[in-house]
Amino acid sequence: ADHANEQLYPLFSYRTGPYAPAGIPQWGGIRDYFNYINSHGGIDGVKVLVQECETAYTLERAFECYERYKHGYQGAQVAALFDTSSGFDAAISDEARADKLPVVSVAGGREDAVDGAVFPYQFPVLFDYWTESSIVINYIAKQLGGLDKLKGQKIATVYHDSGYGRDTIEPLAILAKKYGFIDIEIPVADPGEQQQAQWQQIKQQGVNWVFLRAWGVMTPVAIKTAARVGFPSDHIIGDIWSGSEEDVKPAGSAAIGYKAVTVFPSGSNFAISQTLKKEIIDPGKSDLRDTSKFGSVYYNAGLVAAIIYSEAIHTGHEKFGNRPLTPAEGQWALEHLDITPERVAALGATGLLSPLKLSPEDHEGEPSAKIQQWDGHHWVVLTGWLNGDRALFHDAIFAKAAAYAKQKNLPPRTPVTN
Amino acid sequence: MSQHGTDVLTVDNVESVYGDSVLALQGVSLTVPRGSIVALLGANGAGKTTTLKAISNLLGASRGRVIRGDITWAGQSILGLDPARVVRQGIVQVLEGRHCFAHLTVEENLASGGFLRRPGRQALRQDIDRIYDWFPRLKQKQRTRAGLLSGGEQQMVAIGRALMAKPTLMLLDEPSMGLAPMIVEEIFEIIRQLNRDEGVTFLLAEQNANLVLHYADHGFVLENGRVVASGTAEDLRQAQDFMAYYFGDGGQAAVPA
Amino acid sequence: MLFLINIIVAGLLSGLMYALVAIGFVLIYKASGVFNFAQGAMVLLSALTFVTLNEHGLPFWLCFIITVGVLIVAAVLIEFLVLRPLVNRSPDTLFMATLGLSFVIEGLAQLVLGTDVHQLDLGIPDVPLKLYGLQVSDFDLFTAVVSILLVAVLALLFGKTRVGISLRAVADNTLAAQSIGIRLPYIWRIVWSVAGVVALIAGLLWGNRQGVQFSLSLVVLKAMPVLIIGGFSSIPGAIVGGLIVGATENLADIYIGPLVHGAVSDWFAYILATAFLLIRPNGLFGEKPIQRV
Amino acid sequence: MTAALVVQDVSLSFQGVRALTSLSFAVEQGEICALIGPNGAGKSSLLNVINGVYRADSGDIIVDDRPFLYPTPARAARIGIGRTFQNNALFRRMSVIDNVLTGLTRQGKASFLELALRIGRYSAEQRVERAQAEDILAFLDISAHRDAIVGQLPYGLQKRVELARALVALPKLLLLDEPMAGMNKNEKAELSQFIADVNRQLGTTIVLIEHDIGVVMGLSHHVVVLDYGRKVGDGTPEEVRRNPDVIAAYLGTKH
Amino acid sequence: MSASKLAGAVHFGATLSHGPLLSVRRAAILIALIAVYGVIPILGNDYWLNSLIIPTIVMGLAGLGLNLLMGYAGLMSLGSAAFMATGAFATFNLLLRLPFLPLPVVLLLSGLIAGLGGLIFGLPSLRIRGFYLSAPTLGAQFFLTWLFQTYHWFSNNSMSLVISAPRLEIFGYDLSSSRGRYLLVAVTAGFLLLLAHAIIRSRIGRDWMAIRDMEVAASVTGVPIARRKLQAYVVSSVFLGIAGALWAFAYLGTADSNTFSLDKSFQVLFIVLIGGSASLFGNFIGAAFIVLTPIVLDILVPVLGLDNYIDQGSIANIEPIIFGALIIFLLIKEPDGLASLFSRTIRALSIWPLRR
Ligand SMILES: Nc1ncnc2c1ncn2[C@@H]1O[C@H](COP(=O)(O)OP(=O)(O)OP(=O)(O)O)[C@@H](O)[C@H]1O
Ligand SMILES: Nc1ncnc2c1ncn2[C@@H]1O[C@H](COP(=O)(O)OP(=O)(O)OP(=O)(O)O)[C@@H](O)[C@H]1O
Ligand SMILES: [Mg+2]
Ligand SMILES: [Mg+2]
Repeated sequence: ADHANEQLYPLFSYRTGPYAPAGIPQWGGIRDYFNYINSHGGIDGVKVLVQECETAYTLERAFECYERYKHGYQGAQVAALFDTSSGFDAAISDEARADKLPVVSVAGGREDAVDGAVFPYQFPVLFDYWTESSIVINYIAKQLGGLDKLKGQKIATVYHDSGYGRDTIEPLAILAKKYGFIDIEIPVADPGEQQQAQWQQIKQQGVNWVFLRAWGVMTPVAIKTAARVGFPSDHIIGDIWSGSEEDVKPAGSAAIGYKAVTVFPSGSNFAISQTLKKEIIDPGKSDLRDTSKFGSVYYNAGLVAAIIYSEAIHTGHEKFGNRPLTPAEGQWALEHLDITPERVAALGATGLLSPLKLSPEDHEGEPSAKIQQWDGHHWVVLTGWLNGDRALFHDAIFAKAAAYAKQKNLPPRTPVTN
Repeated sequence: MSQHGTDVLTVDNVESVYGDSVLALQGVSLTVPRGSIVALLGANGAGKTTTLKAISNLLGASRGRVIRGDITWAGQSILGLDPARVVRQGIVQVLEGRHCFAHLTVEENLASGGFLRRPGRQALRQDIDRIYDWFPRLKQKQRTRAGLLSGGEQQMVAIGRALMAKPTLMLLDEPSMGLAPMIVEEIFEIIRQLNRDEGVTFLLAEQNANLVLHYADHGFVLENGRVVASGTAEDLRQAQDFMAYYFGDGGQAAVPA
Repeated sequence: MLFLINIIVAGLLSGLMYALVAIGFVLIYKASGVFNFAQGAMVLLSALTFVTLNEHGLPFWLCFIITVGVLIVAAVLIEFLVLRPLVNRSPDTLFMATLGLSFVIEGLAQLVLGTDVHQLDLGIPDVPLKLYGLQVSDFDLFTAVVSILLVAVLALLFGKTRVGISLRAVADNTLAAQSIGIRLPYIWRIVWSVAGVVALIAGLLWGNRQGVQFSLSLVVLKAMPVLIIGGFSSIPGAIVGGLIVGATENLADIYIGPLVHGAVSDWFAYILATAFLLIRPNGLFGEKPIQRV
Repeated sequence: MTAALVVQDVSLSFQGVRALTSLSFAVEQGEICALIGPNGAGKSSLLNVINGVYRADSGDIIVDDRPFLYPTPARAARIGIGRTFQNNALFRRMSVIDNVLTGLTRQGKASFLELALRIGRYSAEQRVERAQAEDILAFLDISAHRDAIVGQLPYGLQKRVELARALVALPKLLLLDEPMAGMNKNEKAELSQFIADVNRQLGTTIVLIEHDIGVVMGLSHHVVVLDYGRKVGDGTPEEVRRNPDVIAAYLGTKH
Repeated sequence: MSASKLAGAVHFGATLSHGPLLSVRRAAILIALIAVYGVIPILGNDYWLNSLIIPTIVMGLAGLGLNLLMGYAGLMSLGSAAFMATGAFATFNLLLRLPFLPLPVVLLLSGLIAGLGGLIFGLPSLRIRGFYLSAPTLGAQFFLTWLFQTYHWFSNNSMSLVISAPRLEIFGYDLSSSRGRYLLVAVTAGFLLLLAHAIIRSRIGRDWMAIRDMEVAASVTGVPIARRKLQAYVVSSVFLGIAGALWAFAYLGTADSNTFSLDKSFQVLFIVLIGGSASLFGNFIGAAFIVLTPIVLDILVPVLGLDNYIDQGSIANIEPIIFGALIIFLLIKEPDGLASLFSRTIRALSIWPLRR
């Protein structure tokens, strides 16, 4: 029990395989931030102990990591688990419920888990794909000069044919019905290394806008193929997992003008980034082997996760005192997390992190994102924080949660004590 | 034993096992003098094949290995040498049971035997034609893939292919198996001819004791992985009781009179 | 109509890209009767090596030569450490060994060269030339020429030549090949080296399209049905198989996909390959197994 | 006596190359018929036609006075044709006893479930099969090797195992392709004795390919000689031996 | 020698003396039984049961399923995971839609449904041989996982396409604790092992091996080739299906079709070859190797303090290198699989007291 005074942060990483390029900068962001926090005494004096566990992005190994660390490590307790893959997030649901361990998924969890009454231990914070659809449609409308201009527009969604990719079929159908645009859904089989047919189809059908919900190689291939068939890159709007440097670089100049949704704007000019640069990166204490990744989209994604975690622990400290928190305390803290715009500013994360307020009923907070554009070297943020039409989906999502509760025969949640 | 001049091949007290358990050779020693024809006799399972494979170092394929003893060729140990190196030293084995390259044509099979010497096109052609002269049956089948041939034809291919390598020492494992009497005779005549005209040395494992002793200079009899008798072919042939006991050949020659 | 033709042409062209990967498999299959799963890892390794060197500012040709050197070293090591100890073992075992090998190569490649995504620009324009409305680019033409050249050269090299015959002899009956002095290590080193070069070419072309990253090693899965349709042992078969898979897969995605609510190309090629096999159990050009009794 | 096997006008060719040309002969019930001829004459091909491994281009096979239509190996096995092969066709990785038991497979009646759950007819059947297999092993004197892996036996013993596998189901017609290749005189004599015993005591009709003319003379009642796919001789061993065509084509002038 | 011997049957067999070997083997089996059903459930803690033992047994079962097909019948398959997925999704839907069925019945039915899948994808094996069989089996792999993913009915319209076990109980007894799940897995494995043993020792198993060793000879001998091949696919898929159901619900507690990817099929294949082709028990040794090696490597790193010397990224990539190298090493050193190492050890133990 030599770590009894520390708070355990189990990091289920993947540093090998096809997911590694997306993972490594994230772990850099997370580790660097905690490194920085710890060098200042920790979160309110409680140091964060990061234990990394390689999952190679497989479910089984993530499960093993979960079993290994769910009860803590050498005395250090887990207050909340920030998971790193949406598959695992969904899969661990039942066990986490049984273990009463809060599981946080930053911008990638299951939608119905926003209902804290049905999913007391799951926190799909910050963002979801349903809202994303709405943000994208709103953005297109703005380019056209108003939501009424959407009528008759052909908007194609080119999606990775997987659970993740298909997630937006339903909200887009709702949106299409509401605004009268023509919703064209085009699947691409994994891994998506060859899309000529799909893009020729897009061209032939006279599509106006493309919402690209790709993953991995599918993104650069899509961008390149679009250029081949002569579809304008600035009329493609990528999903948050299609909007990193790793996604566009292989596409070369074809990617110039390409746009994407982002919850983790890239850049190193945020105040916190500057601090990290001075204290961690420049002295060579960074986890990044290649520090050019500093300030990249994925690095900042890690940073955002680490900030949210620290803030949650901080929230808990205010109630329970400055000591490592238990899972139950972690859950309380998360449900009372409120990162106000002032707090964001105080953290030096203005522009990087959108304000976030959770409650026992709402485990997501107000989802928001920015649209960014690739200029050939950098992502340029085009907008401020955009909010989608979350109310439009509220009923559909909560109905799903209710159906889940019914199927699983879950008792209604006992009110959260304050 | 070396009344024939320089000993060329010596197998010295070789023990070998298959897997980790089966002790197939329990100390076999024999000598094959240069320019001679030596017969290796013995019942099923006596260890003839194992002995030949130990020499050509092809035991590995059936998970066998030599655990003791030494094998030398022209004074140098060839034990454990890469099989291709052994062949390079002029030792070529015809495997028991017609190991042809099934998907290659008869002609390709024969040609592959000659590659080792890197002959020119012309020379290769000549060598192949010589094999066809010996086995006219193969000429008719030159474009047939060897796997489709009859058993005896495959045996001819295997022997012909080994001859293509122009070995100085040839190890033949049951060459007569599956061959019609006329061809058997033919093969032994070829052996005699090569031995006489080109000085090729032969070590033959053969069931037909009478036949082989008719052509051989010397014989070794194996039983249970041991040499139980050896001597000149003449002596062995004369030892009628012995022959009857081991081979059921009461001395009277069945084939070639 | 033009749309349909364009779809088919696009399919045929991507089929050639699959064929490039498939050829690598054929070579090793021809020489050992084994399906070499590590070919995908070799594609990754070669492209990564090349692009890393290139990013360090080395000229194209030098990168190419050094990478080929690396691949030859890899071939020698593989022969020595894996193939030689496994000589005369069943094809299943060797197949598993190549799977193990793919772990090792992928791990090594990522360990030494990193897991980053790289851009690879061969500098060949990929803008359609609009020949009679056909969507064909310089890059497509280049790919087509390269794959056809490669097939021609390899078919000649491994056809009726001595190396070619020895190769097939080894695959047919390793023991007999040893008995007539064919040097297995030599044959294997040559074949694996050539397969490495083929992997490099495939890696460069694929890398140009999708960037150089781990997923390159997954093109194996696309090459597999190509290989099966063409027949494991036929170099021209790889091209024909590639063309068939490429063309039909695209059509299937567009015309069958909507009927079944999804993209079908991840399994379509395999079902197609199975259908082909039912008619020709050894692929279009594969060698018939011979078993006489 | 009725004919156990009639081969009627059978022709077979491979990609235009004739392996058998209008071949006809009959084997009487209870006879041992030897097939001889030079290498590649078509002997093994003929056996392959008789038990359905090859399909003849034309001609008929008549077994027990009934035409054997659409022959396949499975059907041949069912009507009681047993067979050994020239290139040992044993199940190399199985034990001797399992190889022999496989020879009995088609007589089994117990269903899959009975076997998997070891119920019903399982144990009775098991007992009978074992007994039959053990008998045949004892008969061929290979009981000592019953648990050995066949692929590791010396060639000669493998031949015997193969014979055991073919014999165990007590076929009416037994086709043997060079069963004595690779054996020495003693062993050949012993095996000849077995074959003669089987023929005499079980009444099995036997067609046998053999290159050792001594064995053929001693064992067979009837000899058919093939050359280039044609019949060049047919008669008693003595008749055949004196036939000049046979001498020229096969035996060589020294005989 | 004469045929009269045929009448007076001479029986060997039991008289052949493997006396000491047998008794040692018996003792080993007895010890294993006690350990599996007595000691482990009592002593094993949650981590051991959940993360190490349960997955080992379940993967061992999957290996057993493939081994029946590949090791015994000699038929290649690269699509094992697809049949595991079939079993998993079948179990899910049966439990969900036919709630009155008891768990053992559900498992059996799921196995049979997977078996049906095996039958369909096994049909091409009547014409296709060798490595070409990778086409239909990979077809199964990709098609079936695609099917379960694309048609949401299979996952009861769950949003994430991840399904979770509706209930895990047997006759009112809750099995959802790690001990309960362990017992479910261990008992099922015990039954299936017995079944497999019976099958391979019967005519069926012999016929499979005959087909594997030489198909032509088998058909001449009278083996019904087509029926036996299809039976092999069915039996193998039944085993795989049950293993898949256990994997999903007794181990992970959930399933999504990504769990049953091609990688999983390859893992099953590794288990067969590393454990020992044509062996029953070897599958569990192979499974232990496959399941435990990555974990052991991962745990060893901090224990040995290696993380102070090498960065995490390198460690993550060294692990597959070691894993791959170990596989190659085992293939070279243990051609018959770890099972033969194991039985050699037992044999050594059994003659050891006699040696003095
Ligand atoms: N692969 C193998 N594994 C185990 N034992 C083997 C193997 N091959 C041969 N043996 C054993 O080695 C011994 C010698 O066999 P070998 O093949 O050398 O005999 P042989 O004299 O050539 O017999 P034959 O005349 O039948 O060919 C035999 O007892 C045999 O059982
Ligand atoms: N499947 C096949 N394809 C092509 N040719 C074949 C095939 N089977 C046999 N042959 C040819 O038919 C001829 C007769 O072969 P067969 O095996 O019947 O001869 P055999 O009389 O048994 O000779 P041996 O005594 O050498 O065994 C041979 O020339 C052989 O090449
Ligand atoms: Mg021998
Ligand atoms: Mg023959």
